[in-house]
Amino acid sequence: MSRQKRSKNAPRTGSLKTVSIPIKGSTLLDVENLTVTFPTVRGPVDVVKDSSFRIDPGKTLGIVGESGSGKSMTSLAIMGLLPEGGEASGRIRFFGHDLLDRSDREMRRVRGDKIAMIFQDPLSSLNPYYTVGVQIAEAYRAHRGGSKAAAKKVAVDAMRRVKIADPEQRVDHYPHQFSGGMRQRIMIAMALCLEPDLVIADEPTTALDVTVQAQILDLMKELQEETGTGMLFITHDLAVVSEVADEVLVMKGGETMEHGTAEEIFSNPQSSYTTALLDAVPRITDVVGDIKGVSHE
Amino acid sequence: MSAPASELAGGTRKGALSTLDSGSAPNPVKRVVAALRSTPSVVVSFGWIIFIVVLALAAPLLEQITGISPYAYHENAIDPALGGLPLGQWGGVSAEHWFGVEPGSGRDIFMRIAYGAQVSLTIAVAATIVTTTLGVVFGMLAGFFGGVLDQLVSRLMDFLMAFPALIFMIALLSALPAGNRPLLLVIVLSIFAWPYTARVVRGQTMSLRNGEFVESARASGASPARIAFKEILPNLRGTIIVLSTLSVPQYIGTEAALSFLGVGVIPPTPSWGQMIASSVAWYAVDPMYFVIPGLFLFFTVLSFTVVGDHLQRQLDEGDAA
Amino acid sequence: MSDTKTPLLEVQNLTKTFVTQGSGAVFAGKRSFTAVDDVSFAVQPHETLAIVGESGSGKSTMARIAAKLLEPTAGNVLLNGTDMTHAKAKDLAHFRSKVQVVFQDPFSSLNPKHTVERIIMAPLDYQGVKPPKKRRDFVRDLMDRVGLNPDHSQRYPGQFSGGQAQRVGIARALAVGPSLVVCDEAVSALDVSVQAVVINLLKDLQRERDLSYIFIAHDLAVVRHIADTVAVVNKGKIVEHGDRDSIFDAPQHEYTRELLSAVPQINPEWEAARLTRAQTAQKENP
Amino acid sequence: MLFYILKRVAAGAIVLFLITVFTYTVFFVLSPDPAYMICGKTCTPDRIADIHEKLGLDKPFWEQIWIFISGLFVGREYGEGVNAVHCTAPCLGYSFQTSQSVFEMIVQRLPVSATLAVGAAVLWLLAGIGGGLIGAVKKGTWWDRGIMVVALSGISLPNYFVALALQYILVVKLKWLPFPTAVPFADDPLQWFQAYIMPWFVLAFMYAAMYTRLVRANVIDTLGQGFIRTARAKGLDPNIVMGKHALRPALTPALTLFGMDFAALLGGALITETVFGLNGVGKLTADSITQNDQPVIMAVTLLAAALVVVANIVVDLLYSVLDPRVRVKAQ
Repeated sequence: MSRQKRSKNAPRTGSLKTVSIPIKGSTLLDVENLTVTFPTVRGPVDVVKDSSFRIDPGKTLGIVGESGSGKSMTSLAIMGLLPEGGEASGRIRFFGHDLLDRSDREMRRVRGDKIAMIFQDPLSSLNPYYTVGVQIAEAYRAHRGGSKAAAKKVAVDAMRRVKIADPEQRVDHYPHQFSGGMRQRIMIAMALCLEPDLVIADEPTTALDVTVQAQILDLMKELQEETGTGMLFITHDLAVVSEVADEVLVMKGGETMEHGTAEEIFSNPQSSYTTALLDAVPRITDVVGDIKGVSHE
Repeated sequence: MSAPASELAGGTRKGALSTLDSGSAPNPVKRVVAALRSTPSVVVSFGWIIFIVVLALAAPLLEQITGISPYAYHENAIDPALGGLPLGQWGGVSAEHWFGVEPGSGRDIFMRIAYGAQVSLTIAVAATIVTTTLGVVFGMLAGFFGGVLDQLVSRLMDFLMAFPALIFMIALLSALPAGNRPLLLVIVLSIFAWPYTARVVRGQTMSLRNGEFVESARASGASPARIAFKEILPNLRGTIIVLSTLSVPQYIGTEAALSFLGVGVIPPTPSWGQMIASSVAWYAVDPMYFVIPGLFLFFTVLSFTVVGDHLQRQLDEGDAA
Repeated sequence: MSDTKTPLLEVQNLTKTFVTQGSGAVFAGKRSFTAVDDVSFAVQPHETLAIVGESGSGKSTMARIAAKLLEPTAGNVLLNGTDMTHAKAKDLAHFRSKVQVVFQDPFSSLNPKHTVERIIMAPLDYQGVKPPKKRRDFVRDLMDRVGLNPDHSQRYPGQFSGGQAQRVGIARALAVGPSLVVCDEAVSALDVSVQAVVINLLKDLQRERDLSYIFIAHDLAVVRHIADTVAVVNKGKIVEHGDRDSIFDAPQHEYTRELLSAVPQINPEWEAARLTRAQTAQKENP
Repeated sequence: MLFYILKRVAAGAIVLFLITVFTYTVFFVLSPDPAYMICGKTCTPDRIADIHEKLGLDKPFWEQIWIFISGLFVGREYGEGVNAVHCTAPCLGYSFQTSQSVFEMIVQRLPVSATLAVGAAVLWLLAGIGGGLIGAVKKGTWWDRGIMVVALSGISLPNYFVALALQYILVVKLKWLPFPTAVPFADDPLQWFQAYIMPWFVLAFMYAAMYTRLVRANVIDTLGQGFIRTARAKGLDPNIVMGKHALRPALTPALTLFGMDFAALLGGALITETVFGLNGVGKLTADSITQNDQPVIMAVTLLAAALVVVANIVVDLLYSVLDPRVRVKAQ
């Protein structure tokens, strides 16, 4: 956790509460010229270069790219959770407030409460030593306070919302007692129990079987419709993006290759990289012959 | 089909970040050596180890040159009126006796340190060779073949590790006839220490055995013996080097402790631990007598540990060491 | 010998039961679970059989038994009609020269301490076969064929990207000139663009070298691109087995239908629009 | 769960039995005849035979083992008639050199070893966990480096050398402490404390060094885990992330080590007790070795092994309580 840009002594004035009060006419999330830099022995390297996008309430932006494209670093930069040494510059405006100016203390108020995150591997993302109930409830207690019993009730309700059968019993179970799909439901319950304004989902279905993936995607769409949450959906799978996203951003090697509505990207791609990626996706519908490879130079 | 060179992004194995800081030196051994050479503490430690090895090897030569035997009593260097305390400052440090002399007997401490180094290093290195060999053989057998063999070896290891090793070593050494003490020390140390090497080797072998490259060697038609020696053993190399480097200081320390307790190397053969033991009676009046062997012991154990620690770190960082 | 009626490789009534040991040591209880339950399938020469299923369906266990990396609890493995189930020594060596394997993770399936040349030569070395020409040239030719720079033969696996490493794995499988290659999730770990290239490579090699494949995968779309016949497995059993188009276009079994409907798809309307545009563009600028 | 415990106890009993046989073989069969030690310089073959009979050494090997083991539960007689010596259960043997039951000798000295072990354990746990945590949290800073250098010294310095140096500096040179003479706590608390403080420190320094390195490595490892990132993403306070999510997974594995180390110390800190003249089980062991009092050596070895075996079982049970993943398997 070392965002040098976010100084520990950042001014407190108008801090904590104002983050949650939208500035008039502002968007949910407005990222401008985001650049993420890591120091290496060969000098600093930009893993995200000059990336700009916005997300409106109830809408989903899909960021799609192959490994090393910088898509995950974009999401961690928004959360202020870049790995050691990582530094973000540019503007990340959340309801008009620049998150990059916030102190770590202020960011903690935002994380979990206003912006929640779902990770790829639900097993390693859950602490094996605590029951899932405790882990769902602790975010609630950290932000809203209240008794343990009340928080547990929140956890049970959240588990019911993500359609885990018998939540009163299951709330006291440990992560390893759940299947992969169920664990991801728990992660979603955890992310949604505070009704955040924005959910960042980083490859949330990659580790899952295809039938379970379909269930989880349906669940996420359903919950988003209910709550009107904005969503940043990160994936390598173009077909998944086509199913969930309103807008799509294609990344490669830290750079934005293309950005537009899902329909624009899929029906009329402008960048040759996007076209090549689309050509490379194997399809189950019909076989037109060889799928095309993508050249990487 | 795209051009084959298209994927030539370098070693994009762990994503963009690791590509950038791994200089992907052609030879992993060179990379480790280069990293170690740029670490001052390792260089100093290595220097000390070389110094001690040279001291041990050169001990007979030094004896000839100076004409001072480690066993010779120098009554002119001690003061009988004071119960045999060394004459002069700092425990009798002089041009003739560089580290002073032993109180009571007047034996030259420097020569005893040099010969003591010989004893300590011989025992520690011999025990390391024996435990590493036993540990690798048993660990690989148990980890590679599993089943009944693994059960047998594992139970034997559990049994030996449940022993209160130090107490038992002391008891055993005190019970056994004197005979060749250094040899006995090596045997006793090895009996109780090999399971620690074997346990690590076994664990690594088990995880390597489940690796797909072992399965692909089987699919290629390799016999179990070839898989063990050609596929698995090269991957254990780093671990074995680290384990043996870290064994040496442990055995030096244990030998010294046993000698300190009077069940190790038997006088008059010098040993650092034994020198400290005989200094107990004099520590209040002649502190140099325990400080010198104590520091030699400390620096030697420390140096081996520092080198071992850094080798371990290099092994953890680079996948190919 | 290779009569068209005799399948290249056939497995009959395979069952594999694993015994899982309890945690304790002395009087540990044992439990068993059946990973493969009475499964039969056959691969014809020059044909690709895909075995598709979700995690835990037993598909990898089937592949390993078919490649004789695992002994079945019951059932037989036949190569060209000869029972190889309990083949030892010479017969097993013959089997290994005919059946090779490409694994899922290109890195863990290549020994990190060996050079690419040593890895590619390993099957020949282990089987005591001399290459048809000079060692170095043989490796260079193979590397060139799978799309690797032959000058990199002295490099270590860690110095390659995932797609390149998988090509090394393919070159190794081809070294002994096999008739059948078992591909166990061979493209699953790769990025989509690299995956496409490797699939095409596999198809080209099949045409050139008269290869058969047993292609294990969880990705139905990939299977559609490479398979001739498809076996859908669930909980250790084959639930549906048939030629590719009938499985994809007219699935009979409930589970197959569920699996197919779960596969995410790019919006077909957008897709159609894009293809039309691409075609027009091609006509305009030939 | 009960079945699991019984299973572990049975396995432990088997290990102890094997250790008994092994130890007995070494001490009464392979090593020099203990009878010579007992009867001293003026010995006649008759007297030797007499002692052999008394010790039961004339009996077949397995019968000797049986007598020894049954002695643990019902006691045993050495010799017959008027000269017979009775050793009440649990009989670990009888020291003819001191004319005392070995069990009594050990029981008398156990409080000293326990005091030493408990005090040192408190110190080393505080220092080890604290040092390891600071090192991990401030990784790469001068704090971290300083702590690691001290820890490295701690594992490299022989504890008898530290003991001598400490006594020389604090007692001889600075005269801050009197020469340590152990007394019961009730007699003189200050003197009691002054006698134990240095041995506590010497032992704790060595162990704290090992624990610092272990805890630091474990904490750093845990902080890299996915669930720590999740905890941060929830907006939890860093202290909660550390104290609740990182510490438990990082420290639970260290429990095994602690159990073993503590048990081993209860069985006597040989070197520390000898150097500081503390009359504990360790000193008893050292003295019996010097005097070649074999029944005592054998008994303390067995005691130490038993403590390790018991600690092993206790640690495993505790582990199954503390780690939910193990808990479910054990049930």
